[in-house]
Amino acid sequence: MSNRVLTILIPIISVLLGLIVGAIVMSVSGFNPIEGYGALIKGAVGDSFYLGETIRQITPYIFAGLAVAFAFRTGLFNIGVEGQLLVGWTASVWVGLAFDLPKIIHLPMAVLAGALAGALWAFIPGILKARLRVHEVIVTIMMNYIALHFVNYLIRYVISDEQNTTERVPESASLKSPLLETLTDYSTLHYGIFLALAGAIVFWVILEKTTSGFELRSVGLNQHASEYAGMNVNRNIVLSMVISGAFAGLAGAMEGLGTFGYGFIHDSFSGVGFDGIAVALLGGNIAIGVVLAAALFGILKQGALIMPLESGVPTELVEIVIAIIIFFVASSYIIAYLLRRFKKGAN
Amino acid sequence: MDIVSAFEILVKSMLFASAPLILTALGGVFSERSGVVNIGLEGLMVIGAFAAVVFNLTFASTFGAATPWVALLAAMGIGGLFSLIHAVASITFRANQVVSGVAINFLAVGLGVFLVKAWYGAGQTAKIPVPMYYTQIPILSDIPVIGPMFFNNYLTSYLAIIVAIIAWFVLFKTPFGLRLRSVGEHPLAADTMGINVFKMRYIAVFISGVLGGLGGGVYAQTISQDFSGGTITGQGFIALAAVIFGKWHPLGAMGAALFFGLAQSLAIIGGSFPLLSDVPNWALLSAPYILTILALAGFIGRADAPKAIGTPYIKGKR
Amino acid sequence: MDYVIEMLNIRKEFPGIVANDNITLQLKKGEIHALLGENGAGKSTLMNVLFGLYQPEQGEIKVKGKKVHITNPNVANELGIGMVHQHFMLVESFTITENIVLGIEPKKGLTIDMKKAEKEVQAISDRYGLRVDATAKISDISVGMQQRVEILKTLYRGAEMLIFDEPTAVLTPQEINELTQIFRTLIKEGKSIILITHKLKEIIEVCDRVTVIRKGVGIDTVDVEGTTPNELASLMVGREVLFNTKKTPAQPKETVLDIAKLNVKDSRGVMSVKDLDLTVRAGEIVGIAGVDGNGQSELIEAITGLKKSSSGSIKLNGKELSSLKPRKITESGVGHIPQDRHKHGLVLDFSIGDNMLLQTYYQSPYSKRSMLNNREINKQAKKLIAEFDVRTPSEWTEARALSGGNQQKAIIGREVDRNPDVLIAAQPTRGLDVGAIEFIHQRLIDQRDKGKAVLLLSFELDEIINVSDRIAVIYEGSIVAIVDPKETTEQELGLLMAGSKRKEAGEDTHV
Amino acid sequence: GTDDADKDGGGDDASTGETSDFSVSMVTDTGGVDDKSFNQSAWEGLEALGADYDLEKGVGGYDYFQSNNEADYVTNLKTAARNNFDLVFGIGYLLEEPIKQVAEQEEDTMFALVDAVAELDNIASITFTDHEGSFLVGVAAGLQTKTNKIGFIGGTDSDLINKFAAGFKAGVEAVNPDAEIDINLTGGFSDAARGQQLAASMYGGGADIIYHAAGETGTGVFTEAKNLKQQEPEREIFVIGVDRDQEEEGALTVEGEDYNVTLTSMVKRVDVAVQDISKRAMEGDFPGGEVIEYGIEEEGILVAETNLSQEILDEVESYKQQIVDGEIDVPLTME
Ligand SMILES: Nc1ncnc2c1ncn2[C@@H]1O[C@H](COP(=O)(O)OP(=O)(O)OP(=O)(O)O)[C@@H](O)[C@H]1O
Ligand SMILES: Nc1ncnc2c1ncn2[C@@H]1O[C@H](COP(=O)(O)OP(=O)(O)OP(=O)(O)O)[C@@H](O)[C@H]1O
Ligand SMILES: [Mg+2]
Ligand SMILES: [Mg+2]
Repeated sequence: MSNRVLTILIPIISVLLGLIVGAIVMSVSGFNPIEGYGALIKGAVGDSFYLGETIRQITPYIFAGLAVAFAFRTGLFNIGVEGQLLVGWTASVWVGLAFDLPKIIHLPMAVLAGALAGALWAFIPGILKARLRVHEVIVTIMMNYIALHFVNYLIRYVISDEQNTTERVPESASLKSPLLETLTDYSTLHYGIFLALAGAIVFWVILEKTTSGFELRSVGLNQHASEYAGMNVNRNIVLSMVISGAFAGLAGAMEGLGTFGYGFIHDSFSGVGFDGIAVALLGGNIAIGVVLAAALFGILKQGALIMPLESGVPTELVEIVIAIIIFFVASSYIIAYLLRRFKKGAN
Repeated sequence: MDIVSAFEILVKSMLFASAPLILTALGGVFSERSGVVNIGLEGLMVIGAFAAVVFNLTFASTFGAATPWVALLAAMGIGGLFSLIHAVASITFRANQVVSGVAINFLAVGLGVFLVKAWYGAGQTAKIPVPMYYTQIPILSDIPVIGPMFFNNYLTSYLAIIVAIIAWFVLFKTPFGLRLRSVGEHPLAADTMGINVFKMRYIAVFISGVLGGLGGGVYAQTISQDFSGGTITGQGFIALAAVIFGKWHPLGAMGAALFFGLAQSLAIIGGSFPLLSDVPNWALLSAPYILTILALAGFIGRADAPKAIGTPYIKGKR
Repeated sequence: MDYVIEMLNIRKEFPGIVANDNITLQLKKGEIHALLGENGAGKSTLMNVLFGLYQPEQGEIKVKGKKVHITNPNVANELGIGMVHQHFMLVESFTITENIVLGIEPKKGLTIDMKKAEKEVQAISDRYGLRVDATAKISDISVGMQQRVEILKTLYRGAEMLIFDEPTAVLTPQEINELTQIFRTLIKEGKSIILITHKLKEIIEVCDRVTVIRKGVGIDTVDVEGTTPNELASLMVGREVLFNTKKTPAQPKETVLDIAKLNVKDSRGVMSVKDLDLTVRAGEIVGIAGVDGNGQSELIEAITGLKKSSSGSIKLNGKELSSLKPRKITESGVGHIPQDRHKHGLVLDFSIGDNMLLQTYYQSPYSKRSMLNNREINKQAKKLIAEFDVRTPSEWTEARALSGGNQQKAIIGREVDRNPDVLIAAQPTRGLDVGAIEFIHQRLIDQRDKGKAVLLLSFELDEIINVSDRIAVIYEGSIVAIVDPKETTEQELGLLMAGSKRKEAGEDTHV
Repeated sequence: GTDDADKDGGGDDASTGETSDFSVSMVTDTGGVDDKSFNQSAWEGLEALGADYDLEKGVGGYDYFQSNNEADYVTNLKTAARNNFDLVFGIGYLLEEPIKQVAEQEEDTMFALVDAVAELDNIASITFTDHEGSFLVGVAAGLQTKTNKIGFIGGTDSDLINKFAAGFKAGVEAVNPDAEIDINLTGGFSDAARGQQLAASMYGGGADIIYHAAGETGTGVFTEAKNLKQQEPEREIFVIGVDRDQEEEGALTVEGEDYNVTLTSMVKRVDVAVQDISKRAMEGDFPGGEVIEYGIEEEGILVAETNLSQEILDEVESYKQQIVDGEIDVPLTME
């Protein structure tokens, strides 16, 4: 069958297989899979409120996924999304609080600040890789921890005066949307989702439609040939990390200006950044794929929250189901293989 | 505190904090040397910690003082088995190795906590009845200054260093090691030399599971002494960093892990010295990470990964 | 009549293509049997089947009359079949000995007995006259030596039947001479050889019989006695092929490329281009002849800006290049057909179309205000594909899926179409069949006749002599002689390349 | 309930006497319901309540909502309210903003916030006088120490943790002015290795007692103390536990002898508070909009006896009294 069909079919089948195995796990551990998944569905899309929460949850996943994916497309592995997200979050809130401006200026400024901060945080591993060939994986991992401690310091001693949380950002810098909230029975859904989708489009345009995208992809696939063709490999490495970091920073801004509307001291990482790795790769590092993978993640994670209440299934089980789904999607080769076999057998 | 005892503490806490990282990093070295990326190290540690703690809780009465050691064996076994999931996905099913590794991390935490809840009715186990304790090495520990500094620690700290040396020997002195590395550098060439690429990679990933599990087991029985979702939080990623920092060389990885442990205890001890007392706390807390970056930028520089890393081997493809 | 190997009616399919269709090949004991065919004809595939890397869909294989199932290379090795692959199968970071013993290492206790291994390797290499430095790393040795290592690998495993897949494609004339010597020794030692090559002269020289395949189908097996290159060529291609490409005498004009006192360090920091002077004029082809590793690569990398020169000047139409970045150099009129098409020439995972615009994507009309204009890009790609007859399903096809020959045509098309003042062609026909070679030579000459300068680097002396208007001999990093191809012989060149002075060459003619 | 009768905080449900149709739930912070700390303590409270009033676990009875990360707080609080739990507890200061936000929308639901203050009519704020409890264990430490060196290891630098540190410091100084206190915040609650390294350096520097308020990081402190104890059983080396009675964490046996390095614990009876508020809600006097402080007097804060000698206990007792009588005013912050 044609590759086009396969590329659509495989993820669907992978997800189904993942759910089936998850069901088996549930029943062997004494839970009713029907109830379990019933609860999951309800908790994810059961009514306008849950739907709203799910979409809100998808928003940062899209940006985090885009961040990881963008770096991957240039042959770089950005494990630092977690940290870039935190600094982006903090910067956007800071700008939100520091100024008093009309919304048309203030909001964009705050969002941009988030992107900028994330970009800056990713610039360091980028430049180290480009100039000194230091492996970006190590640096980005280390930068995560530095971000955590640094951001907590900023929030407690610079942005607020020794508080656990900052002030709420004023309406002029907020992504919160009374409209969306009322539509979804007062969920925390905010305008961020539109930015996220726009971000996905920007991602696609940059990579597929612009000359720098051409360079970034080329460098990602063959540095020698790119150098031969007169591209500046080091410049592209830095650029890629910076753009990747900007997406991560935006994920943070969504939390800072939308979901929460303030910044607070973090005891540990949110995990969105690490999930972003899976989202990106499940999405095949392409824009539309990332959006879909993010949706999948958002649905599963959000639906998981009421599984214990509705069906007694502990949330951890959802982690397991997610893991299994990831395995199957990642192993799409074997599924494609089996599908072809099946097809052969059929005719 | 005086300089000598400061140094004593420094070395001591470097050794015990590094041991789990060393062992796990060595696991990473094996897997990546064979061409299989392993960012599932975190998950392997989790499952190892889980296995060791559960075993210790269950069989303390049976094995008495030997319990922690038998528990380590259990952790290694479970870790090994667990890593086979990664092997099947990334070697046989040609899954993207990074994704599969991420999945391992999800699965480990999910499964670990899920089972603990199922078995103990709580998301966190009780303290293990027979933990590991510092041990004074006879004679050696009596040497003035150096003795207490180096020879009064968890036995597992020495185990880690010994395993590192063994790993170096295996990888660089034995036929097995030569074959394993060849598979990571140029699998097709290895294939034409009659080496079973798939088998070698399976073994390598299995070993990484065994060592990752050991690392987790050691952490759980020496440091946390219980298991919960919060027992392993990021150590696996630090170990991954150590693999690269150490240029995929067993002794290098050991050095990197030790360096990190040292940086960490330096930051802590340093805090108790007046000259550093007015450094903001966040900077001290970040010091180990900053030092690592500086070390890399300063004198470690570039590292070349095994050539075939990350690419599944497909017979008949060039 | 005793055959050591019989491949009968072999069929091998790949998704979409029948690579081998009912091919029969029989190898006599003690013979050198050539396997001839165009790029993509199915030679490597057939040999990979014999070596157990691929399993045939049909047909049977007999070794010494016994039917065998060669399920993997181990089986082949045990049957005494050894293969020297087209693309070397060496672990760069290992030593020669490690590469040779890999898989059957001699042990001392738990460890590899390296001393023993090195002795054994040395012994075999002495016996067959395969000079290698057993302890050297692959990454540090010449291509020729790498090939000797490949041969040693098979001999170390006691191979009696050796397969050579395009062994000479990457060798210098000297190395080819050595190799033919080695063939003879091997035959003397009672081995049998299958040799894949595109070089018909070699076949005539060393082979006893030749099997010709075309597009996966076996055409014929003939005795080499009494065949001519032309007959073989037409058998292979299925049409007449004409050699030493027709060309009118050159009308050189003003100097385009002027290199003076150039010094370049190689990757290990050794000065490998020393005070080199060279000029190339408009309307001429200057061929650089030299043994591999005498600074050719560094010279070209310096001209194209891939490497910084330590001192000296490189002027293009009087404009200094040596300080410029690759892009500026390309823009100022330098075209470059790189030595290694897979490393530098192409982004294998890009479509052939994108590869066609690897240096020009950012220029109008292919992009406006840094937005790509895919319509223009594809138009251009289509044009080049047609013009340079690149055999590809479409401009969307990944470059990877094209044969080397077609990959090469794509690169040539790209570089020639930019119509550079000087075109640098480094081993442009390496690994290609006569058809493709003919085509490419013609293109270089066309460029010259358009009044452009062409700098040709090649290890194939007949290519140098046929195509060039002037030959510059490079030795240890400097040009030691400039000769006129019409009044020079391969011997003479060979000697110059080996570093001997010109007049000596005149006196003594045999190597 | 949704009818107007509940507007005053759902009291009517209770006044009708049918307590069994009262339902209550809690939303954990990211620590999770079995963090061996205040989440767990709160849950134990609800379970006890459920037993007393034979409530079913689940909707219509009592249950908890696990928050896997901060973004889940609002969702969980809302979900609880929308499942018509009459009373919803938010555990931990991190839920302050989320609970305000939700309470504004879900006016018909009663909310209770632990460890922080939110001024809304349908939120009861529950605070504990951690500083006073810390003061008392500080007194104990000040009297117990032989080396006059005492350590404090806290988690993330936050109001709450500073409250612990300040109270502890004051307590030590009250009884032992020349004891020096090394206060160190580890920036997190989940790094046992760092905790152990830090403890190693403090004990190595001569400290003989460490008070930890650092969750999982704190377990490293116990580990180090037990190691040292195991090597020199006669050495006096102690840890002061927090939140729950951490006696179990300190237990070890050396050559058959049982020892315990836990000197005492600053016990914070969140379970008591949770049951207390729930009952009041049932009986119709839900303290919406009020701040209810559980302190020593209310038995919301206890000092575990564990390893404390009688005379120290007596001293602690007298200071307890002085605090209750308001003779001592324990500081809330380091300044
Ligand atoms: N691994 C493969 N997968 C799919 N198709 C292949 C593969 N290898 C070869 N082919 C197909 O089989 C045909 C024969 O390939 P083969 O390598 O045998 O050609 P060849 O005669 O060796 O060419 P060359 O002279 O360039 O080496 C090619 O045209 C190609 O389309
Ligand atoms: N993985 C593959 N998939 C499809 N076709 C392939 C693959 N590898 C090689 N081929 C085909 O095999 C044929 C020969 O491949 P090969 O690499 O030998 O080309 P070549 O002309 O010999 O180039 P070179 O020898 O210079 O590398 C080509 O036609 C190529 O299209
Ligand atoms: Mg071939
Ligand atoms: Mg070829």
